[in-house]
Amino acid sequence: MGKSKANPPKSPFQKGGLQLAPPFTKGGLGGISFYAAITWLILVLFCAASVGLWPFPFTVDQIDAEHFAALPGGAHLLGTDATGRDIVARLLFGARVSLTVGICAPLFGLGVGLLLGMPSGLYRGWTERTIMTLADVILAFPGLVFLLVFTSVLGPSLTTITLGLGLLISPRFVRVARANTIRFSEREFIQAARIGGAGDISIMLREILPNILGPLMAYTLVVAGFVIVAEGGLGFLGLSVPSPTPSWGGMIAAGRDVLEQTPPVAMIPTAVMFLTVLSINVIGDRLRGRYDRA
Amino acid sequence: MGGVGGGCLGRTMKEEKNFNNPLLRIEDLVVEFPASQGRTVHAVSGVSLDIRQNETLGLVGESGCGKSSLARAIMQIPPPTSGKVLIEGVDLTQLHGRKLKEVRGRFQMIFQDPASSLNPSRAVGESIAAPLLSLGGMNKAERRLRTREMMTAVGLNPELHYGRRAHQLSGGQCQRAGIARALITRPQLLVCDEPVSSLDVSVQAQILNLLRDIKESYGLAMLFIAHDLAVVKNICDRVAVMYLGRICEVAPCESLYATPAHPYTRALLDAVPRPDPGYPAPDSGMLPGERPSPLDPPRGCRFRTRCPRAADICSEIRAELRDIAPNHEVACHFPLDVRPENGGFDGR
Amino acid sequence: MTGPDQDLLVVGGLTVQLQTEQGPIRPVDSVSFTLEKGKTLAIVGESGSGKSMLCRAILGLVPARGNIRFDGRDTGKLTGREMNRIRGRDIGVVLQDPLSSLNPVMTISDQIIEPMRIHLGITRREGVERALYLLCSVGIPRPEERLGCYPHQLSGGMRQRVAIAIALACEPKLLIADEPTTALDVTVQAEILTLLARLQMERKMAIILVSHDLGVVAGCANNIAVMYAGRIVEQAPAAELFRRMRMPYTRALFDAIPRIEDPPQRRLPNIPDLPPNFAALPPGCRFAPRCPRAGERCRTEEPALVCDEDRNHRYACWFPV
Amino acid sequence: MRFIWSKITHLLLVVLAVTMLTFVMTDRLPADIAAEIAGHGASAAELAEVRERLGLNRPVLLRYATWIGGVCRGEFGKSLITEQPVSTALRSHLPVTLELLALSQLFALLLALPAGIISAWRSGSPLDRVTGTFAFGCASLPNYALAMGLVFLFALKLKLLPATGYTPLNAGIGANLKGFLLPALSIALVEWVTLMRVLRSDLIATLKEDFILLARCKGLPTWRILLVHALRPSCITFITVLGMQTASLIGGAVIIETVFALPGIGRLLVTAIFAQDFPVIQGGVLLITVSYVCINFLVDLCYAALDPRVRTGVTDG
Repeated sequence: MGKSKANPPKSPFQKGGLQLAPPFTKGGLGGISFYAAITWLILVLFCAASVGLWPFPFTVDQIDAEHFAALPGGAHLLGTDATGRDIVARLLFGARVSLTVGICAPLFGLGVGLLLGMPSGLYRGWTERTIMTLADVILAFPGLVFLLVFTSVLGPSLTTITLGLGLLISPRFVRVARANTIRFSEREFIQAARIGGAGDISIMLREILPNILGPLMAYTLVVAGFVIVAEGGLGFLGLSVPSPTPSWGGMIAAGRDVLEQTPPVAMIPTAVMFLTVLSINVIGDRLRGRYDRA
Repeated sequence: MGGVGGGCLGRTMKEEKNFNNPLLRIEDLVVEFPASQGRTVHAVSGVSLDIRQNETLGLVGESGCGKSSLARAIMQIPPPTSGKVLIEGVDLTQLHGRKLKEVRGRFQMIFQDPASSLNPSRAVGESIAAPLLSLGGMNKAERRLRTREMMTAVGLNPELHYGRRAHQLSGGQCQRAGIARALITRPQLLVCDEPVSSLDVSVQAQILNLLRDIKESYGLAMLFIAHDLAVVKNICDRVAVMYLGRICEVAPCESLYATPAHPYTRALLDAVPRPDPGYPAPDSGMLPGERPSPLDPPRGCRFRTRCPRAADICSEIRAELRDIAPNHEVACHFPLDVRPENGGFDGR
Repeated sequence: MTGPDQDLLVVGGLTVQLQTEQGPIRPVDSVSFTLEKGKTLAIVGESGSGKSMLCRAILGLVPARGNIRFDGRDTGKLTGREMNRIRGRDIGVVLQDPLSSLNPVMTISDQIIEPMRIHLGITRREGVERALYLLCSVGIPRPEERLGCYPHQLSGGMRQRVAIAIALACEPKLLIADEPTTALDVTVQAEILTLLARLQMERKMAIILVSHDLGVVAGCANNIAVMYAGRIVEQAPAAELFRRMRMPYTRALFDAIPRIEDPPQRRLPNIPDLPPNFAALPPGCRFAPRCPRAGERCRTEEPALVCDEDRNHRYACWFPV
Repeated sequence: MRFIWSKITHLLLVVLAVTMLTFVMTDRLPADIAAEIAGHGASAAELAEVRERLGLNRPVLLRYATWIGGVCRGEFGKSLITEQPVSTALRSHLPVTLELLALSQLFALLLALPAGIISAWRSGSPLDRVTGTFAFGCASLPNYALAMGLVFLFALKLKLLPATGYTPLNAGIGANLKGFLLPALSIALVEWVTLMRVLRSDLIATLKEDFILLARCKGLPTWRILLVHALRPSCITFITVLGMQTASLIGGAVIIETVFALPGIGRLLVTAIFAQDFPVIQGGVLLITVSYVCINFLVDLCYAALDPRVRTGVTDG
């Protein structure tokens, strides 16, 4: 590949008036939305973590035979679902599933992405080809088939679902990590580090990682939102954690049967999931904005 | 690091029988890399050069002539395709891994683009100290002390600039930081790859003066790469002119500028702008045609396609470097007369 | 000899004010000058002195206060459409880095023909003919082979020639060249400067040449304006300026140039420190903190641009050289 | 040419790896298809006979080799349950998937292109913020929830469109489109956001380039700068995302197909997995992988068409 000359200095013409503001958040979804998002996430996290610790009038699979698909109010704060189970209880326990998957699967992907993406971006050549072929195989695999088979072979549980989703999304992390590594690996400071006696590992950890971690963290948040939605989708198809463990997706799906009579049964879990994913996206965008500008 | 230096020094003592004992000797260096469609870029094709202790050698040529590739081959990033790079008699191309790392501290480099040669996510001070960390042999306090000392030496304020990021510094300050990082291992050789090309005239003068000062105070030898002959004259003892991967002329500063022998050197000299409105505009007919591609360099003399003096022999036989005056070597079948009245600039 | 109908561009009190995170700044502050038809004005200054912003203000690309009369018309009163017409047809622009200023995904011919089709309304076929002629006149050998090329297939010098051809496409009356040779090799720089001088002779157009190097503009400018921190600090005809530099800043810029006539290893007199930050300008003369001649008055009172005994030489300094 | 060959071998490798992986993985599924087919209370001999007939007792890799051999001859096998040829099953489900895909990507493009261009051009303006906020909302909504919302609004309350069900094309194009409107919209309303955001951020980066400044200096009208000069160099990520979305829609619209009871490829596959109908799973996976690979190849060709620098390979002379 013809090595191009180092870029000449940018014209000072560029600096100045027409600066286009980077991402949405600057100003638009400003401070309030950001802090609201953080507050909501902390609330959900707290509820999910502590739900078993304080006394609660209903358990997740306790059927109230007098109230099937009840509207919010009365004994059941947010009503009951079609089989008469309390929605608040199910929401709180469902949060555990959604958040576990939403946190662990992206972190797993992030780990794999860094582990494979950085070397493939730094070494290029056959290392890169092998890793990228591997990533392509997983990307080409129909995701649902993969998850279905994966969970039926290992037995459907929260762990397998998390692991399955983590495996499914890791090639995307590999790609993002690789692209970002390549962006930096041609910069002169990498050469300077080599001249300073830094080895490959030290270059990856000290020079490249701090630069790509920011964009990758932002991407992790984007994926976290996606994974929560995807887990919900599995729950919607009845393929997520086995019943009676509730999941938000499963609750939305269950609400479909009584959609016409009692819309809240489906709407409430939808709203909770929506708010959670929205919060994650808002924070992710804020983070992305910071790294775009740098 | 001290131990390593001592060991190598002992080795050179043994080789003292070498009458001419250069610090850096490049022998028949070739750098090629693959291009698309199975072609090869001939970046550097057989270059031999010497740099003595405390000497500054200028390397001049247009962009794409292979001077940056040569610099990187000397630094072994990546090692050259073939040829030798000897520092005090030790062939760097034969060293790998740990062995190479042990001698890394003795030759350092500064880059053209000051901003991109500093890690944007690290504090400038940490970037400067990084080689000490990689090469080992110093504790944290010593490193910090040395870093502060180096920052002061290059005109940065350790209190003010240590924690800054690269984008918070000006181009000149970034270049100073790059110089500090290169000097922190106390190298004997400093390779400067167009260190002032992207700087303003005022900052360029600051950096040139700084380089001259540190050369004096640290007893450095330098390879100074540039495309502007006026800049090179300001800092170098000897100058090598490079065209399309080959050296055309090597001479001490005085004789090269007074009596350029290679037509290409002549053209480069004519192109330098004069800060004088009375001076006639440079003759643009000097270098007709386009520079050939390093993918497919001309046979014979590589400059012949643009040379006003080219004859048949130039396309047949490549002219080797030969002495035409003491220390003045030129690779040309028809060198320009080396009489001062034939276009010396000192006579004006 | 001079007169209103000889003047192509008259700029009066031009000020650009921008909002930044550090507060409002004025990268161009009350700049006035006159450019005659067919003449070259060089604007010289360090990076960050506001010279590029001045060009943008003249082109109407940034909001600016002050008067700009171009070819007898007040550009402040023009509509966006009329201003577009002036920008493309009457003023040509060449930028610093030809690789990034040419569109990487459009062919050379498309980029040359585009302004002609938009502003002159000529057909594609005519456009190709004129593009060939233009490429010839900027000294590109075998232009017919280059028409279908993309910018990355050309060398740096060729790219800048193409950029000049694009600027000349509509026969502009004024060419603004913003550091046209800074990204180029010295040899190519000489060629481009010679080319610009030749084109000016042939086409009788005026040129604004922006540079950070007094040496580059010495040979081709009629008038030189030196900018510092958003202001013109000295302006004079080229010969007069080089004969006698009144402002210490100009002198310092001039002395900092390494010269081929100098003995080797000459220590260059340089200007210490950096140009001031626009958000925190020093009181008094903006150059005072870096000026070797600065006195007490320089630090408190800002000198106005005054005329020397020779009417054409203006400078802003309390203690001129 | 070398570029294309290396691409093709890479893609073939991917197809082989994916299908083989499917074989190995489905082989490990816990349930026993033979018992299912032989019926309850079948004797061991009957089970063995079923296994023998279906070839289930042979090693996995051997079965894979046989299957690949068949694929090369154009034979995809027969469904174990319905005994229908797999190719017929795929052919009957494919048009639904394709129509859904085309419509939803069309809607997504219609939303994303103008929104992306305008919000990049006027980035930071109130318009950009409104678009951005709306996009945020859309991106945070699961498409199944969106689908249910649309059904609730348009089918149950307003009674404008059918809630579920598929009307074949030959029953009238109007009715057919009506059935696809809600599913396509539920996909598009989520997918357009990613498209819009990558287009917007790449366009903003392009608009800062020198050549855009030069275009402005040339006095070009704004629409020309945006559409002729800026759009093409900003399309690379956009095309990549579009390709990935399209590829994933071929097999991945299961949920929407389920909500709206559309007989598409995704539903066929899920049913087959539950029934352990190996030949159908294999056929479906093959179809999806090949389409993924082909779309990727097309995307690569698009890169070359969009950016001449990719075509010639060398960046600088």
